[in-house]
Amino acid sequence: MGYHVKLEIFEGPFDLLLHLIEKAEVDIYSIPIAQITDQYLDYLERMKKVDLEVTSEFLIMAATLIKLKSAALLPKTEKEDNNGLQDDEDNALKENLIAKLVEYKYFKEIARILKEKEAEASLVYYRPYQEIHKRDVDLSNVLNNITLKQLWDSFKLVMEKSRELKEKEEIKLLKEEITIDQRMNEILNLLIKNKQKKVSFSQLFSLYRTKIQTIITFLALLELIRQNKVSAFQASGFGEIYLSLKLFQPKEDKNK
Amino acid sequence: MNLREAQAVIEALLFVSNKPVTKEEIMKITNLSDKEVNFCLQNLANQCQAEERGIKLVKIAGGYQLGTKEQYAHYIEDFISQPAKTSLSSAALETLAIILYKQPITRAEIEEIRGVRVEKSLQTLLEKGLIEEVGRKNVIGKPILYGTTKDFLKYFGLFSLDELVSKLD
Amino acid sequence: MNLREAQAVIEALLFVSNKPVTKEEIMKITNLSDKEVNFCLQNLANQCQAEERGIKLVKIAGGYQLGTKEQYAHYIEDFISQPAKTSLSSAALETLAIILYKQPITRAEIEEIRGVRVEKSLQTLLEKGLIEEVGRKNVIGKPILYGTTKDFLKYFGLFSLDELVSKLD
Repeated sequence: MGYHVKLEIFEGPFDLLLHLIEKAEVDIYSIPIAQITDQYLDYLERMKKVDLEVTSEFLIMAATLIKLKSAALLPKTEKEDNNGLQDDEDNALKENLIAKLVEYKYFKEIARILKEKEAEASLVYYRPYQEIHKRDVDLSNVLNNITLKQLWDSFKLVMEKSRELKEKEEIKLLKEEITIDQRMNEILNLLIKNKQKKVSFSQLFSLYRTKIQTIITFLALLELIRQNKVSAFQASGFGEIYLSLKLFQPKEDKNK
Repeated sequence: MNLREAQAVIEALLFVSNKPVTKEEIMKITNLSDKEVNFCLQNLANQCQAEERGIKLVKIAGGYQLGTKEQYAHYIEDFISQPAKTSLSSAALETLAIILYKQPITRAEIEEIRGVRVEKSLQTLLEKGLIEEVGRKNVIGKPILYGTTKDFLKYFGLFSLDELVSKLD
Repeated sequence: MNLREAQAVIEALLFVSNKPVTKEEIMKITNLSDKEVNFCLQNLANQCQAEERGIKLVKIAGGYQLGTKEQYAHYIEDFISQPAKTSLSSAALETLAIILYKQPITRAEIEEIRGVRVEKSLQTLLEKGLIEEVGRKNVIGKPILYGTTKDFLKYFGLFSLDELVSKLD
Protein backbone atom coordinates (compact mmCIF):
# COMPACT_ATOMS: atom_id res chain seq x y z
CA MET A 1 0.00 0.00 0.00
CA GLY A 2 1.37 3.34 -0.98
CA TYR A 3 1.64 5.98 1.66
CA HIS A 4 1.18 9.46 0.28
CA VAL A 5 3.03 12.02 2.30
CA LYS A 6 2.00 14.83 0.01
CA LEU A 7 -1.74 15.30 0.27
CA GLU A 8 -3.86 17.28 -2.10
CA ILE A 9 -5.21 20.40 -0.46
CA PHE A 10 -8.96 20.74 -0.64
CA GLU A 11 -10.84 24.00 -0.48
CA GLY A 12 -13.25 22.71 2.12
CA PRO A 13 -15.50 19.73 2.85
CA PHE A 14 -17.49 19.96 -0.40
CA ASP A 15 -14.30 20.00 -2.40
CA LEU A 16 -13.01 16.87 -0.70
CA LEU A 17 -16.37 15.13 -0.99
CA LEU A 18 -16.61 15.98 -4.67
CA HIS A 19 -13.12 14.60 -5.21
CA LEU A 20 -14.04 11.29 -3.52
CA ILE A 21 -17.23 11.03 -5.57
CA GLU A 22 -15.37 11.67 -8.80
CA LYS A 23 -12.70 9.16 -7.82
CA ALA A 24 -15.38 6.56 -7.13
CA GLU A 25 -16.80 7.34 -10.58
CA VAL A 26 -20.33 7.54 -9.33
CA ASP A 27 -23.07 10.01 -10.02
CA ILE A 28 -23.51 12.76 -7.41
CA TYR A 29 -27.16 11.71 -7.09
CA SER A 30 -26.30 8.16 -6.01
CA ILE A 31 -23.47 8.52 -3.55
CA PRO A 32 -22.50 5.28 -1.80
CA ILE A 33 -22.64 6.92 1.63
CA ALA A 34 -20.91 4.19 3.64
CA GLN A 35 -17.94 3.97 1.30
CA ILE A 36 -17.55 7.72 0.88
CA THR A 37 -17.84 8.31 4.63
CA ASP A 38 -15.02 5.88 5.36
CA GLN A 39 -12.82 7.47 2.70
CA TYR A 40 -13.64 10.92 4.01
CA LEU A 41 -12.67 10.01 7.58
CA ASP A 42 -9.58 8.24 6.29
CA TYR A 43 -8.54 11.41 4.51
CA LEU A 44 -9.00 13.52 7.65
CA GLU A 45 -6.84 11.01 9.48
CA ARG A 46 -4.09 11.38 6.89
CA MET A 47 -4.38 15.17 7.01
CA LYS A 48 -3.65 15.01 10.71
CA LYS A 49 -0.68 12.71 10.17
CA VAL A 50 1.02 15.24 7.94
CA ASP A 51 0.06 18.07 10.24
CA LEU A 52 -2.48 19.67 7.96
CA GLU A 53 -5.08 21.74 9.67
CA VAL A 54 -8.38 19.88 9.98
CA THR A 55 -10.75 22.79 10.38
CA SER A 56 -14.14 22.62 12.03
CA GLU A 57 -15.91 22.66 8.66
CA PHE A 58 -14.36 19.31 7.77
CA LEU A 59 -15.45 17.86 11.10
CA ILE A 60 -19.02 19.12 10.76
CA MET A 61 -19.24 17.40 7.38
CA ALA A 62 -17.76 14.27 8.96
CA ALA A 63 -20.52 14.32 11.56
CA THR A 64 -23.17 14.72 8.83
CA LEU A 65 -21.75 11.80 6.86
CA ILE A 66 -21.55 9.62 9.96
CA LYS A 67 -25.17 10.39 10.71
CA LEU A 68 -26.19 9.42 7.19
CA LYS A 69 -24.07 6.31 7.30
CA SER A 70 -25.45 5.12 10.64
CA ALA A 71 -28.99 5.80 9.41
CA ALA A 72 -28.31 3.68 6.36
CA LEU A 73 -26.94 0.86 8.51
CA LEU A 74 -29.93 0.74 10.88
CA PRO A 75 -32.32 -2.14 10.21
CA LYS A 76 -35.36 -1.07 8.27
CA THR A 77 -37.84 -2.28 10.93
CA GLU A 78 -36.39 -0.05 13.62
CA LYS A 79 -36.75 2.95 11.39
CA GLU A 80 -40.36 2.11 10.61
CA ASP A 81 -41.14 2.04 14.32
CA ASN A 82 -40.94 5.80 14.30
CA ASN A 83 -43.56 6.05 11.57
CA GLY A 84 -40.80 6.70 9.06
CA LEU A 85 -40.13 10.07 10.64
CA GLN A 86 -36.43 9.47 11.12
CA ASP A 87 -36.22 8.13 7.61
CA ASP A 88 -37.71 11.31 6.14
CA GLU A 89 -35.32 13.45 8.09
CA ASP A 90 -32.33 11.49 6.86
CA ASN A 91 -33.58 11.66 3.30
CA ALA A 92 -33.95 15.40 3.56
CA LEU A 93 -30.43 15.62 4.96
CA LYS A 94 -29.06 13.60 2.07
CA GLU A 95 -31.02 15.55 -0.54
CA ASN A 96 -29.83 18.80 0.94
CA LEU A 97 -26.24 17.58 0.86
CA ILE A 98 -26.56 16.53 -2.78
CA ALA A 99 -28.14 19.86 -3.78
CA LYS A 100 -25.27 21.70 -2.15
CA LEU A 101 -22.71 19.50 -3.85
CA VAL A 102 -24.27 20.14 -7.26
CA GLU A 103 -24.24 23.89 -6.69
CA TYR A 104 -20.70 23.83 -5.36
CA LYS A 105 -19.52 21.85 -8.40
CA TYR A 106 -20.98 24.51 -10.71
CA PHE A 107 -19.06 27.32 -9.02
CA LYS A 108 -15.89 25.28 -8.94
CA GLU A 109 -16.17 25.02 -12.73
CA ILE A 110 -16.57 28.80 -13.06
CA ALA A 111 -13.56 29.26 -10.80
CA ARG A 112 -11.60 27.01 -13.15
CA ILE A 113 -12.53 29.15 -16.16
CA LEU A 114 -11.58 32.29 -14.23
CA LYS A 115 -8.21 30.72 -13.45
CA GLU A 116 -7.56 30.17 -17.16
CA LYS A 117 -8.58 33.71 -18.00
CA GLU A 118 -6.38 35.04 -15.21
CA ALA A 119 -3.39 33.13 -16.55
CA GLU A 120 -3.93 34.53 -20.07
CA ALA A 121 -4.54 38.07 -18.86
CA SER A 122 -1.49 38.06 -16.60
CA LEU A 123 0.76 37.81 -19.66
CA VAL A 124 -0.38 41.13 -21.10
CA TYR A 125 1.37 44.23 -19.83
CA TYR A 126 -0.06 47.71 -20.15
CA ARG A 127 1.43 51.15 -20.05
CA PRO A 128 2.58 52.13 -16.59
CA TYR A 129 1.02 54.96 -14.67
CA GLN A 130 2.73 58.20 -15.58
CA GLU A 131 3.29 61.55 -13.93
CA ILE A 132 1.38 63.13 -16.77
CA HIS A 133 -1.85 61.90 -15.19
CA LYS A 134 -1.14 63.49 -11.85
CA ARG A 135 -0.54 66.98 -13.09
CA ASP A 136 -4.17 67.95 -13.38
CA VAL A 137 -5.56 65.91 -10.54
CA ASP A 138 -8.29 67.75 -8.76
CA LEU A 139 -8.53 66.26 -5.30
CA SER A 140 -12.12 67.37 -4.87
CA ASN A 141 -12.94 64.89 -7.61
CA VAL A 142 -11.34 62.04 -5.74
CA LEU A 143 -12.42 63.06 -2.27
CA ASN A 144 -15.80 64.36 -3.38
CA ASN A 145 -17.76 63.80 -0.19
CA ILE A 146 -15.16 62.57 2.23
CA THR A 147 -14.65 64.66 5.37
CA LEU A 148 -11.88 64.55 7.96
CA LYS A 149 -14.46 63.27 10.45
CA GLN A 150 -15.16 60.30 8.15
CA LEU A 151 -11.47 59.54 7.84
CA TRP A 152 -11.11 59.64 11.62
CA ASP A 153 -14.12 57.33 12.06
CA SER A 154 -12.73 54.99 9.45
CA PHE A 155 -9.39 54.98 11.26
CA LYS A 156 -10.99 54.16 14.61
CA LEU A 157 -13.06 51.40 13.01
CA VAL A 158 -10.09 49.86 11.28
CA MET A 159 -8.01 49.84 14.46
CA GLU A 160 -10.92 48.23 16.28
CA LYS A 161 -11.25 45.59 13.54
CA SER A 162 -7.51 44.97 13.73
CA ARG A 163 -7.74 44.33 17.46
CA GLU A 164 -10.66 41.96 16.99
CA LEU A 165 -8.82 40.13 14.23
CA LYS A 166 -5.85 39.52 16.48
CA GLU A 167 -8.00 38.36 19.37
CA LYS A 168 -9.81 35.98 17.07
CA GLU A 169 -6.53 34.51 15.90
CA GLU A 170 -5.57 33.83 19.50
CA ILE A 171 -8.84 32.05 20.18
CA LYS A 172 -8.43 30.04 16.99
CA LEU A 173 -5.05 28.76 18.12
CA LEU A 174 -6.56 27.57 21.38
CA LYS A 175 -9.29 25.71 19.53
CA GLU A 176 -6.88 23.87 17.32
CA GLU A 177 -4.78 22.61 20.19
CA ILE A 178 -6.80 19.44 20.56
CA THR A 179 -6.65 16.72 17.92
CA ILE A 180 -8.83 13.63 17.79
CA ASP A 181 -5.85 11.55 18.90
CA GLN A 182 -5.30 13.71 21.93
CA ARG A 183 -8.97 13.62 22.81
CA MET A 184 -8.94 9.81 22.51
CA ASN A 185 -6.13 9.69 25.06
CA GLU A 186 -8.01 12.08 27.32
CA ILE A 187 -11.10 9.90 27.25
CA LEU A 188 -9.03 6.80 27.98
CA ASN A 189 -7.33 8.53 30.89
CA LEU A 190 -10.66 9.64 32.24
CA LEU A 191 -11.89 6.05 32.16
CA ILE A 192 -8.70 4.67 33.67
CA LYS A 193 -8.80 7.12 36.55
CA ASN A 194 -12.43 6.33 37.23
CA LYS A 195 -12.88 3.66 39.90
CA GLN A 196 -15.58 1.78 38.02
CA LYS A 197 -13.76 2.32 34.71
CA LYS A 198 -17.06 3.69 33.52
CA VAL A 199 -18.46 7.12 32.71
CA SER A 200 -21.84 8.23 31.40
CA PHE A 201 -22.28 9.72 27.94
CA SER A 202 -23.86 12.91 29.25
CA GLN A 203 -21.16 13.27 31.87
CA LEU A 204 -18.46 13.03 29.23
CA PHE A 205 -20.06 15.59 26.94
CA SER A 206 -20.83 18.02 29.74
CA LEU A 207 -17.08 18.62 29.84
CA TYR A 208 -17.16 20.23 26.40
CA ARG A 209 -19.11 23.33 25.67
CA THR A 210 -18.36 24.38 22.12
CA LYS A 211 -19.64 22.74 18.95
CA ILE A 212 -16.16 21.94 17.71
CA GLN A 213 -15.12 20.38 21.04
CA THR A 214 -18.26 18.27 21.04
CA ILE A 215 -17.64 17.06 17.49
CA ILE A 216 -14.02 16.19 18.20
CA THR A 217 -15.06 14.29 21.33
CA PHE A 218 -17.74 12.42 19.43
CA LEU A 219 -15.34 11.44 16.64
CA ALA A 220 -12.73 10.40 19.21
CA LEU A 221 -15.31 8.26 20.97
CA LEU A 222 -16.40 6.57 17.74
CA GLU A 223 -12.79 5.78 16.97
CA LEU A 224 -12.22 4.30 20.43
CA ILE A 225 -15.27 2.10 20.01
CA ARG A 226 -14.08 1.03 16.58
CA GLN A 227 -10.67 0.14 17.98
CA ASN A 228 -12.44 -1.96 20.57
CA LYS A 229 -10.96 -0.01 23.46
CA VAL A 230 -14.20 1.38 24.78
CA SER A 231 -17.66 -0.09 24.76
CA ALA A 232 -20.98 1.67 24.98
CA PHE A 233 -23.85 0.22 26.92
CA GLN A 234 -27.43 1.30 27.25
CA ALA A 235 -29.66 -0.35 29.87
CA SER A 236 -32.98 0.76 28.39
CA GLY A 237 -34.29 2.61 25.35
CA PHE A 238 -33.68 6.36 25.72
CA GLY A 239 -31.80 5.60 28.94
CA GLU A 240 -28.37 6.87 29.80
CA ILE A 241 -25.52 5.44 27.76
CA TYR A 242 -22.49 4.30 29.72
CA LEU A 243 -19.02 4.10 28.32
CA SER A 244 -16.64 1.62 29.84
CA LEU A 245 -13.06 0.64 29.35
CA LYS A 246 -12.88 -2.56 27.36
CA LEU A 247 -9.26 -3.17 26.94
CA PHE A 248 -6.49 -1.57 28.84
CA GLN A 249 -3.19 -1.43 27.03
CA PRO A 250 -0.31 0.58 28.47
CA LYS A 251 1.02 3.09 25.97
CA GLU A 252 4.40 1.38 25.74
CA ASP A 253 2.82 -1.85 24.53
CA LYS A 254 0.76 -0.09 21.93
CA ASN A 255 3.77 1.40 20.26
CA LYS A 256 5.69 -1.85 19.99
CA MET B 1 -8.66 64.62 -40.78
CA ASN B 2 -8.48 61.61 -43.05
CA LEU B 3 -8.94 58.07 -41.75
CA ARG B 4 -5.21 57.36 -41.66
CA GLU B 5 -4.69 60.36 -39.42
CA ALA B 6 -7.71 59.35 -37.35
CA GLN B 7 -6.10 56.00 -36.78
CA ALA B 8 -2.88 57.76 -35.71
CA VAL B 9 -4.80 59.88 -33.18
CA ILE B 10 -6.50 56.80 -31.78
CA GLU B 11 -3.17 55.01 -31.45
CA ALA B 12 -1.73 58.04 -29.65
CA LEU B 13 -4.71 58.22 -27.26
CA LEU B 14 -4.57 54.53 -26.45
CA PHE B 15 -0.81 54.81 -26.00
CA VAL B 16 -1.00 57.46 -23.27
CA SER B 17 -3.86 55.84 -21.38
CA ASN B 18 -3.15 53.34 -18.64
CA LYS B 19 -6.73 52.19 -18.61
CA PRO B 20 -9.25 51.07 -21.23
CA VAL B 21 -10.68 53.88 -23.41
CA THR B 22 -14.29 53.53 -24.50
CA LYS B 23 -15.45 54.02 -28.06
CA GLU B 24 -17.58 56.93 -26.83
CA GLU B 25 -14.52 58.69 -25.40
CA ILE B 26 -12.69 58.24 -28.69
CA MET B 27 -15.66 59.60 -30.65
CA LYS B 28 -15.87 62.62 -28.36
CA ILE B 29 -12.18 63.49 -28.63
CA THR B 30 -11.78 62.85 -32.35
CA ASN B 31 -15.20 63.94 -33.57
CA LEU B 32 -15.39 60.78 -35.63
CA SER B 33 -18.50 58.69 -36.22
CA ASP B 34 -19.05 55.31 -34.65
CA LYS B 35 -18.42 53.68 -38.02
CA GLU B 36 -15.18 55.56 -38.58
CA VAL B 37 -13.85 54.69 -35.14
CA ASN B 38 -14.72 51.04 -35.74
CA PHE B 39 -12.87 51.10 -39.04
CA CYS B 40 -9.76 52.66 -37.48
CA LEU B 41 -9.76 50.27 -34.53
CA GLN B 42 -10.10 47.31 -36.86
CA ASN B 43 -7.19 48.56 -38.95
CA LEU B 44 -5.08 49.19 -35.87
CA ALA B 45 -5.79 45.68 -34.59
CA ASN B 46 -4.87 44.16 -37.96
CA GLN B 47 -1.61 46.04 -38.24
CA CYS B 48 -0.58 44.99 -34.74
CA GLN B 49 -0.83 41.39 -35.86
CA ALA B 50 2.31 41.78 -37.97
CA GLU B 51 5.19 39.65 -36.70
CA GLU B 52 7.41 42.65 -35.98
CA ARG B 53 4.85 44.28 -33.71
CA GLY B 54 5.15 43.64 -29.94
CA ILE B 55 1.87 45.21 -28.92
CA LYS B 56 -1.74 44.43 -29.73
CA LEU B 57 -5.15 45.99 -29.40
CA VAL B 58 -7.01 44.49 -26.43
CA LYS B 59 -10.78 44.72 -26.12
CA ILE B 60 -11.21 44.90 -22.37
CA ALA B 61 -13.56 46.11 -19.61
CA GLY B 62 -15.91 47.84 -22.00
CA GLY B 63 -13.13 49.66 -23.84
CA TYR B 64 -9.92 49.40 -25.80
CA GLN B 65 -6.34 49.38 -24.63
CA LEU B 66 -2.93 48.65 -26.06
CA GLY B 67 -1.07 45.83 -24.33
CA THR B 68 1.97 43.68 -24.99
CA LYS B 69 1.65 40.35 -26.78
CA GLU B 70 1.49 37.31 -24.46
CA GLN B 71 4.49 35.58 -26.02
CA TYR B 72 6.84 38.35 -24.90
CA ALA B 73 5.75 38.40 -21.24
CA HIS B 74 8.95 36.82 -19.93
CA TYR B 75 11.16 39.48 -21.60
CA ILE B 76 9.09 42.16 -19.88
CA GLU B 77 9.28 40.42 -16.53
CA ASP B 78 13.07 40.26 -16.94
CA PHE B 79 13.16 43.89 -17.93
CA ILE B 80 11.08 45.37 -15.14
CA SER B 81 12.75 42.82 -12.83
CA GLN B 82 9.42 41.80 -11.49
CA PRO B 83 8.40 38.22 -10.85
CA ALA B 84 5.48 36.93 -12.88
CA LYS B 85 2.21 38.31 -11.52
CA THR B 86 0.82 36.43 -8.54
CA SER B 87 -2.39 34.59 -9.16
CA LEU B 88 -5.42 34.27 -6.90
CA SER B 89 -5.74 31.22 -4.65
CA SER B 90 -8.38 28.61 -5.53
CA ALA B 91 -10.26 29.69 -2.41
CA ALA B 92 -10.40 33.30 -3.61
CA LEU B 93 -11.39 32.23 -7.14
CA GLU B 94 -14.26 30.08 -5.85
CA THR B 95 -15.49 32.94 -3.69
CA LEU B 96 -15.26 35.30 -6.63
CA ALA B 97 -17.14 32.90 -8.92
CA ILE B 98 -20.00 32.76 -6.41
CA ILE B 99 -20.15 36.54 -6.02
CA LEU B 100 -20.07 36.96 -9.79
CA TYR B 101 -23.18 34.83 -10.35
CA LYS B 102 -25.09 35.51 -7.14
CA GLN B 103 -24.43 39.21 -6.59
CA PRO B 104 -25.47 41.00 -4.50
CA ILE B 105 -24.65 38.37 -1.90
CA THR B 106 -23.71 38.35 1.81
CA ARG B 107 -20.75 36.63 3.41
CA ALA B 108 -22.97 34.10 5.18
CA GLU B 109 -24.60 33.15 1.88
CA ILE B 110 -21.21 32.54 0.27
CA GLU B 111 -20.09 30.46 3.25
CA GLU B 112 -23.23 28.38 2.94
CA ILE B 113 -22.29 27.50 -0.66
CA ARG B 114 -18.57 26.93 -0.14
CA GLY B 115 -18.94 25.18 3.21
CA VAL B 116 -16.00 27.11 4.66
CA ARG B 117 -15.35 30.53 6.09
CA VAL B 118 -14.58 33.10 3.44
CA GLU B 119 -13.44 36.10 5.48
CA LYS B 120 -9.87 35.90 4.23
CA SER B 121 -10.90 35.47 0.57
CA LEU B 122 -13.25 38.45 0.81
CA GLN B 123 -10.47 40.62 2.24
CA THR B 124 -8.11 39.62 -0.58
CA LEU B 125 -10.74 40.29 -3.25
CA LEU B 126 -11.70 43.63 -1.71
CA GLU B 127 -8.07 44.66 -1.49
CA LYS B 128 -7.41 43.67 -5.09
CA GLY B 129 -10.40 45.80 -6.06
CA LEU B 130 -12.18 42.85 -7.70
CA ILE B 131 -15.25 43.08 -5.47
CA GLU B 132 -16.85 45.86 -3.45
CA GLU B 133 -19.58 46.47 -0.93
CA VAL B 134 -22.75 47.26 -2.83
CA GLY B 135 -25.18 47.72 0.06
CA ARG B 136 -26.75 46.06 3.06
CA LYS B 137 -29.25 43.23 3.09
CA ASN B 138 -32.52 44.10 4.74
CA VAL B 139 -32.48 41.29 7.29
CA ILE B 140 -31.47 41.10 10.96
CA GLY B 141 -27.95 42.41 11.44
CA LYS B 142 -28.03 44.24 8.08
CA PRO B 143 -25.16 42.21 6.61
CA ILE B 144 -22.97 43.69 3.87
CA LEU B 145 -23.78 42.75 0.29
CA TYR B 146 -20.91 42.20 -2.14
CA GLY B 147 -20.68 42.57 -5.91
CA THR B 148 -17.95 42.57 -8.57
CA THR B 149 -16.24 45.76 -9.77
CA LYS B 150 -15.24 47.07 -13.18
CA ASP B 151 -11.65 46.09 -12.33
CA PHE B 152 -12.88 42.53 -12.26
CA LEU B 153 -13.21 42.59 -16.05
CA LYS B 154 -9.81 44.21 -16.42
CA TYR B 155 -8.14 41.65 -14.21
CA PHE B 156 -9.45 38.69 -16.20
CA GLY B 157 -9.04 40.36 -19.58
CA LEU B 158 -12.78 40.33 -20.28
CA PHE B 159 -14.71 42.88 -22.31
CA SER B 160 -18.02 42.18 -20.59
CA LEU B 161 -19.62 39.59 -18.35
CA ASP B 162 -21.51 38.14 -21.33
CA GLU B 163 -18.20 36.88 -22.62
CA LEU B 164 -17.80 34.69 -19.56
CA VAL B 165 -21.35 33.40 -19.69
CA SER B 166 -20.95 32.31 -23.30
CA LYS B 167 -17.77 30.41 -22.38
CA LEU B 168 -19.79 28.39 -19.86
CA ASP B 169 -22.52 27.21 -22.17
CA MET C 1 14.53 34.68 -32.49
CA ASN C 2 14.49 36.24 -35.94
CA LEU C 3 14.95 39.96 -36.45
CA ARG C 4 11.23 40.60 -36.92
CA GLU C 5 10.52 39.01 -33.55
CA ALA C 6 13.46 40.91 -32.06
CA GLN C 7 11.85 44.13 -33.22
CA ALA C 8 8.58 43.05 -31.61
CA VAL C 9 10.31 42.39 -28.28
CA ILE C 10 11.98 45.81 -28.42
CA GLU C 11 8.66 47.51 -29.15
CA ALA C 12 7.09 45.68 -26.19
CA LEU C 13 9.95 46.69 -23.87
CA LEU C 14 9.78 50.33 -24.89
CA PHE C 15 6.00 50.25 -24.53
CA VAL C 16 6.02 49.19 -20.86
CA SER C 17 8.83 51.54 -19.86
CA ASN C 18 8.08 55.03 -18.65
CA LYS C 19 11.68 56.14 -19.01
CA PRO C 20 14.29 55.89 -21.76
CA VAL C 21 15.76 52.43 -22.31
CA THR C 22 19.44 52.19 -23.23
CA LYS C 23 20.81 50.08 -26.06
CA GLU C 24 22.80 48.09 -23.48
CA GLU C 25 19.64 47.19 -21.58
CA ILE C 26 18.00 46.02 -24.78
CA MET C 27 21.06 43.92 -25.70
CA LYS C 28 21.09 42.31 -22.25
CA ILE C 29 17.40 41.37 -22.29
CA THR C 30 17.23 40.19 -25.89
CA ASN C 31 20.72 38.68 -26.27
CA LEU C 32 21.08 40.53 -29.55
CA SER C 33 24.25 42.14 -30.89
CA ASP C 34 24.74 45.88 -31.07
CA LYS C 35 24.32 45.71 -34.82
CA GLU C 36 21.08 43.74 -34.62
CA VAL C 37 19.58 46.11 -32.05
CA ASN C 38 20.53 49.07 -34.25
CA PHE C 39 18.84 47.43 -37.21
CA CYS C 40 15.63 46.76 -35.26
CA LEU C 41 15.49 50.27 -33.79
CA GLN C 42 15.99 51.77 -37.23
CA ASN C 43 13.19 49.63 -38.61
CA LEU C 44 10.90 50.52 -35.72
CA ALA C 45 11.59 54.24 -36.24
CA ASN C 46 10.88 53.95 -39.97
CA GLN C 47 7.61 52.12 -39.51
CA CYS C 48 6.38 54.69 -36.99
CA GLN C 49 6.75 57.34 -39.67
CA ALA C 50 3.75 55.96 -41.56
CA GLU C 51 0.84 58.38 -41.59
CA GLU C 52 -1.48 56.05 -39.66
CA ARG C 53 0.92 55.70 -36.75
CA GLY C 54 0.42 58.01 -33.75
CA ILE C 55 3.60 57.19 -31.90
CA LYS C 56 7.27 57.59 -32.76
CA LEU C 57 10.65 56.45 -31.54
CA VAL C 58 12.45 59.16 -29.59
CA LYS C 59 16.20 59.13 -28.93
CA ILE C 60 16.50 60.84 -25.58
CA ALA C 61 18.77 61.04 -22.53
CA GLY C 62 21.13 58.34 -23.74
CA GLY C 63 18.32 55.90 -24.53
CA TYR C 64 15.21 55.23 -26.55
CA GLN C 65 11.59 55.84 -25.71
CA LEU C 66 8.24 55.71 -27.46
CA GLY C 67 6.22 58.92 -27.42
CA THR C 68 3.23 60.40 -29.18
CA LYS C 69 3.72 62.51 -32.30
CA GLU C 70 3.75 66.28 -31.70
CA GLN C 71 0.92 67.02 -34.11
CA TYR C 72 -1.54 65.05 -31.95
CA ALA C 73 -0.62 66.75 -28.66
CA HIS C 74 -3.85 68.74 -28.37
CA TYR C 75 -6.01 65.60 -28.65
CA ILE C 76 -4.03 64.08 -25.81
CA GLU C 77 -4.35 67.17 -23.65
CA ASP C 78 -8.11 67.10 -24.18
CA PHE C 79 -8.16 63.47 -23.28
CA ILE C 80 -6.13 63.55 -20.07
CA SER C 81 -7.69 66.73 -18.75
CA GLN C 82 -11.04 64.96 -18.51
CA PRO C 83 -11.64 64.52 -14.81
CA ALA C 84 -11.55 60.99 -13.53
CA LYS C 85 -14.87 60.33 -11.89
CA THR C 86 -13.69 57.35 -9.91
CA SER C 87 -14.20 57.59 -6.17
CA LEU C 88 -12.13 55.71 -3.63
CA SER C 89 -12.95 52.13 -2.72
CA SER C 90 -13.55 51.44 0.95
CA ALA C 91 -10.29 49.46 0.99
CA ALA C 92 -8.37 52.48 -0.29
CA LEU C 93 -10.19 54.76 2.15
CA GLU C 94 -9.20 52.57 5.11
CA THR C 95 -5.59 52.59 3.98
CA LEU C 96 -5.71 56.36 3.59
CA ALA C 97 -7.13 56.78 7.10
CA ILE C 98 -4.33 54.65 8.54
CA ILE C 99 -1.65 56.61 6.69
CA LEU C 100 -3.20 59.92 7.73
CA TYR C 101 -3.16 59.13 11.43
CA LYS C 102 -0.07 56.91 11.62
CA GLN C 103 2.30 58.62 9.19
CA PRO C 104 5.08 58.09 8.38
CA ILE C 105 4.26 54.40 7.99
CA THR C 106 5.55 51.49 5.90
CA ARG C 107 3.52 49.13 3.76
CA ALA C 108 4.22 46.21 6.10
CA GLU C 109 2.94 48.22 9.06
CA ILE C 110 -0.31 49.05 7.26
CA GLU C 111 -0.71 45.40 6.27
CA GLU C 112 -0.20 44.40 9.89
CA ILE C 113 -3.13 46.60 10.88
CA ARG C 114 -5.46 45.75 8.01
CA GLY C 115 -4.58 42.06 7.89
CA VAL C 116 -4.46 42.08 4.07
CA ARG C 117 -2.06 43.17 1.35
CA VAL C 118 -2.44 46.83 0.54
CA GLU C 119 -0.36 47.10 -2.64
CA LYS C 120 -3.34 48.01 -4.79
CA SER C 121 -4.66 50.64 -2.37
CA LEU C 122 -1.26 52.27 -2.08
CA GLN C 123 -0.95 52.39 -5.87
CA THR C 124 -4.37 54.04 -6.17
CA LEU C 125 -3.62 56.59 -3.45
CA LEU C 126 -0.24 57.40 -5.01
CA GLU C 127 -1.80 57.81 -8.45
CA LYS C 128 -4.49 60.11 -7.12
CA GLY C 129 -1.89 62.29 -5.43
CA LEU C 130 -3.26 61.69 -1.93
CA ILE C 131 -0.13 60.11 -0.51
CA GLU C 132 3.56 60.10 -1.37
CA GLU C 133 6.83 58.54 -0.36
CA VAL C 134 8.29 60.57 2.47
CA GLY C 135 11.47 58.62 3.19
CA ARG C 136 12.86 55.25 4.15
CA LYS C 137 12.59 53.53 7.51
CA ASN C 138 15.94 52.78 9.11
CA VAL C 139 15.40 49.03 9.49
CA ILE C 140 16.50 46.02 7.45
CA GLY C 141 15.44 46.41 3.82
CA LYS C 142 14.97 50.16 4.26
CA PRO C 143 11.24 50.05 3.46
CA ILE C 144 9.51 53.09 1.97
CA LEU C 145 7.63 55.34 4.39
CA TYR C 146 4.35 56.86 3.23
CA GLY C 147 2.64 60.05 4.26
CA THR C 148 -0.15 62.27 2.96
CA THR C 149 0.69 64.94 0.37
CA LYS C 150 0.64 68.71 0.86
CA ASP C 151 -2.27 68.90 -1.57
CA PHE C 152 -4.19 66.52 0.62
CA LEU C 153 -3.71 68.68 3.72
CA LYS C 154 -4.54 71.78 1.75
CA TYR C 155 -7.76 70.21 0.57
CA PHE C 156 -8.88 69.95 4.18
CA GLY C 157 -7.62 73.43 4.98
CA LEU C 158 -4.71 72.20 7.06
CA PHE C 159 -1.22 73.71 7.09
CA SER C 160 0.47 70.97 9.08
CA LEU C 161 -0.24 67.59 10.55
CA ASP C 162 -0.26 69.06 14.05
CA GLU C 163 -3.50 70.77 13.17
CA LEU C 164 -5.07 67.41 12.47
CA VAL C 165 -5.52 66.67 16.15
CA SER C 166 -6.97 70.07 16.96
CA LYS C 167 -9.49 69.74 14.12
CA LEU C 168 -10.88 66.64 15.76
CA ASP C 169 -11.93 68.31 18.99
